[in-house]
Amino acid sequence: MTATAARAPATAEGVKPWSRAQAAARLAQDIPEGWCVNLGIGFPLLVSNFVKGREVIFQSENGIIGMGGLATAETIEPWLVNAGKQNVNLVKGASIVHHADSFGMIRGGHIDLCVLGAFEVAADGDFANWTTSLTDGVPAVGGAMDLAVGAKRLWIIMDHTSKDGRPKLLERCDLPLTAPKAVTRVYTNLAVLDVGPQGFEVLDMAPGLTMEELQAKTGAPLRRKAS
Amino acid sequence: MTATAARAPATAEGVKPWSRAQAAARLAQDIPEGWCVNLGIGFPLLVSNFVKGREVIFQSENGIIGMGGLATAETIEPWLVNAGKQNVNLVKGASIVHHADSFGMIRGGHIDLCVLGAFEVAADGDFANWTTSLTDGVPAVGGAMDLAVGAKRLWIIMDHTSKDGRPKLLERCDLPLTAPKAVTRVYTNLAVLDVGPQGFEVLDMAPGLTMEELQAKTGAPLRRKAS
Amino acid sequence: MIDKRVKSIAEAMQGIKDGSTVMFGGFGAVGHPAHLIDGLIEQGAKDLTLVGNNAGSGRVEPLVRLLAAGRVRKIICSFPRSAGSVVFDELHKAGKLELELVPQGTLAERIRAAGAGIPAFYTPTAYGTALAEGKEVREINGRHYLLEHAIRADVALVEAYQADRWGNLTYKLSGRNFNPIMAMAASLTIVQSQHMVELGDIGPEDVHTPGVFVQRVVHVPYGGPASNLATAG
Amino acid sequence: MIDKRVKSIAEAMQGIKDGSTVMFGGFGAVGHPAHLIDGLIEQGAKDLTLVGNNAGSGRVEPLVRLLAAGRVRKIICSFPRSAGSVVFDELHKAGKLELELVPQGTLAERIRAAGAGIPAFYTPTAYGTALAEGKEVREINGRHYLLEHAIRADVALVEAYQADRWGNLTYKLSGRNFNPIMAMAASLTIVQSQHMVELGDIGPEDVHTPGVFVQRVVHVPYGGPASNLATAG
Repeated sequence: MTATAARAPATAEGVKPWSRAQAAARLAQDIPEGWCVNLGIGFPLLVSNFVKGREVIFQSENGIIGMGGLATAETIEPWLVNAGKQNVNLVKGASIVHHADSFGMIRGGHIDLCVLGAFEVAADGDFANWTTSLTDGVPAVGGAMDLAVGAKRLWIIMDHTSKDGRPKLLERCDLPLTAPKAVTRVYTNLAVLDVGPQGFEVLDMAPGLTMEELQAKTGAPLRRKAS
Repeated sequence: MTATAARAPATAEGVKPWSRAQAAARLAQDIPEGWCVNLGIGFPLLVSNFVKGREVIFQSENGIIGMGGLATAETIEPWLVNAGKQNVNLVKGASIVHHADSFGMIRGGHIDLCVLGAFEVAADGDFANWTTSLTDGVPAVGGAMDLAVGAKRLWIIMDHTSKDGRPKLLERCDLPLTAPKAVTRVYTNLAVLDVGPQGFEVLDMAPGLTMEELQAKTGAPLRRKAS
Repeated sequence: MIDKRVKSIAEAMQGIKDGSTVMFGGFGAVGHPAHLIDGLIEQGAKDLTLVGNNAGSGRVEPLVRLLAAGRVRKIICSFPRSAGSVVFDELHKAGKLELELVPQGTLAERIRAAGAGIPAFYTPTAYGTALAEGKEVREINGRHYLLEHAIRADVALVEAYQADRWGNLTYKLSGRNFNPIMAMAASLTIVQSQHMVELGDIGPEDVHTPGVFVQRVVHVPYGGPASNLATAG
Repeated sequence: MIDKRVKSIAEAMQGIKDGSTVMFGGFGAVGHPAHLIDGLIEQGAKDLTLVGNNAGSGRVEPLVRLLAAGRVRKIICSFPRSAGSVVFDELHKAGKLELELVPQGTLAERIRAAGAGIPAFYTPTAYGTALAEGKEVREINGRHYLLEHAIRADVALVEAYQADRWGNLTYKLSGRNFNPIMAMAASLTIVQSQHMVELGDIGPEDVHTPGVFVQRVVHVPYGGPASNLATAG
């Protein structure tokens, strides 16, 4: 946990959920030097702030290998954007490929880790992150389905529950799947969990949280990861 | 027919078969400026000598687009060889791609013309050029099958008969096919023939040759091309 | 002499027929041939099928104006809905614009396949999801895959950074994106290029798209895509 | 710090197991990692399946010596027989070396497919020929195609012109050939490079193989392939 990841305020029960930055920093701890990592738009992108000092190669599905941080007025290059269409910098050693080569790299298993957000994650690794409805409005899918099946590991980073307090970790997903049996680990504001052969296994919890409290906020049985 | 294409000696009957160079020059006449052309090893490669003054782009299946002539001691570049592994030059405007991209270009229909040699060509466009036997010794296939199905046009350049005088233009091929129904035109030392819906159509003949004489050296019915 | 340069966008767009399938490059604004799409609006072809990653945003950009003008029957893309994709949303809801939603990697591979003479291929992407509906499933070595078909186009609209008279192209940085594969997948590839260079100025190892794939090039030195310094997640 | 450079060919070849599938780049001598194949002879792995365009010629070059040493069970290639392929011919005739003969474009596409996560695809090449025997035929839009499967490898041996410590590579001219696609298709990609350069010396638009595909790089400044000025047809 780095100094730049500000703590979230403690809850009434004395539990101190991790902030988004803290969760991202917690995830970043688990990325070894040398991995090639694709970060989804939004929450996942925060992870890139917490790998300083290690060489981790960030891939962007629009054909960048070796993405740096967001561009500033001084470093801006109009022809260089990330998957969220924000202007970014390159690091030394970066390279550019076209879209078919970029997704060849993704689908071909050459990305060590993909980190995405999700609406729901199921105990068997199913997850849903691309649409909340197939009938109401027009969904967009982007590269999520390719990343989900192609990366060597798929980790999800998200809030543990929805804004109205419902669990997002479930026995089965209700929403349309992005990919079946794809998620290997989940980082939330409350816990770090592996998707094991028997379901969710708790690796780590936010300070002050008990297994019972975590279970109450989770829609599938939890067990501690055997260490 | 250019001055550099030396005439072959006249035969006893007063027929003057075209030399290999003349046949190549005759073929080259029919290549318009701007075409991208792949020439097979050997006889077909001679064609490149007879397009001077026109911009014709020669592709080599090992990833060269814009091949020039054979290298000399002065121009030699060890990392630049054609499909026959001979050192070659590049022309201005040349580009290099890898093997999958090169054959993507070939199979995808982006080569205007491929010129290959053949053992046999049939009246329906079938042809055989890769092996004389599937059981005796080890065949090599190279890129011929890809070129045959991928190029927009496949022209064959070859002697009209085998060394022992047997026709190479046949009703059906006896040898293992390189591709079915692929050849659109044939250039020999005796004639230029289209492969039409009803079989071989004679476009041009060597000086002094009659249709009867040509038919006698051909294993399938000939007709004159309607002009 | 091979010379694929044309003098104007109007000349570049000549002959595009009603009912054509038209690909356009770009990932957002970067590498997007906006001036050619403007030219397509002028040119008048209708009943079009578009193929690209996005469906535009706002109401001003050429892609959106082409949609709003009712000239597009169908769009094949991965990310039609984004902040500001109001025109797409309206047309689609009104049943006036058909959508074929394709995962981004499958979209890229289907385009590449068309250019490379591969009519169909199997991919793991979207197996077990709603986007697999109606698609053939095949098990290969214990894993499930969908059969996906090549997407060919009549016309590809491409933005390049440099072009020469043979149509050899380079792209700048992430402006490369879909452009090289679309250039391969169309019968008529039309390029707007920031810079025109002499034949031979692009080194043989530096050409990103060989001119063999290109039919027309028009010089459009517009200066580059708008920047987006927003830091919002 | 990411550093894929290794100090010696012996170190580069460590861990290659008996029974491995090994790809080797090159079209003839150009772009062919002859020194790594020499290293493979030293290293000792046997019962190998080789994947490459040619099967070598003469009796001296490392590829031929690897075959002659009885270390190869099978070779998958497009052009095994050429002037001087005496060792291949002898072994194959004696039933000591299995051959899978693959058209060159299909070979390239099958390798590329493995690297790109495509398990199988359809191609028009070889339909209606003896090489279609046993392969699934499918008619798509009135044309016939064969189903072809990806070829993955345990090890790819690659020759590059420049490499940096991340494993970013460039190839020189037609030395590119099979090398970039093989680098993508193997679990362990080992590179012999003419030149070692500093990280950042290869511009981002000029990298031919991103380092992500590469595991080990060894500096082999051997000076380049032998020339062939022969003008014979």
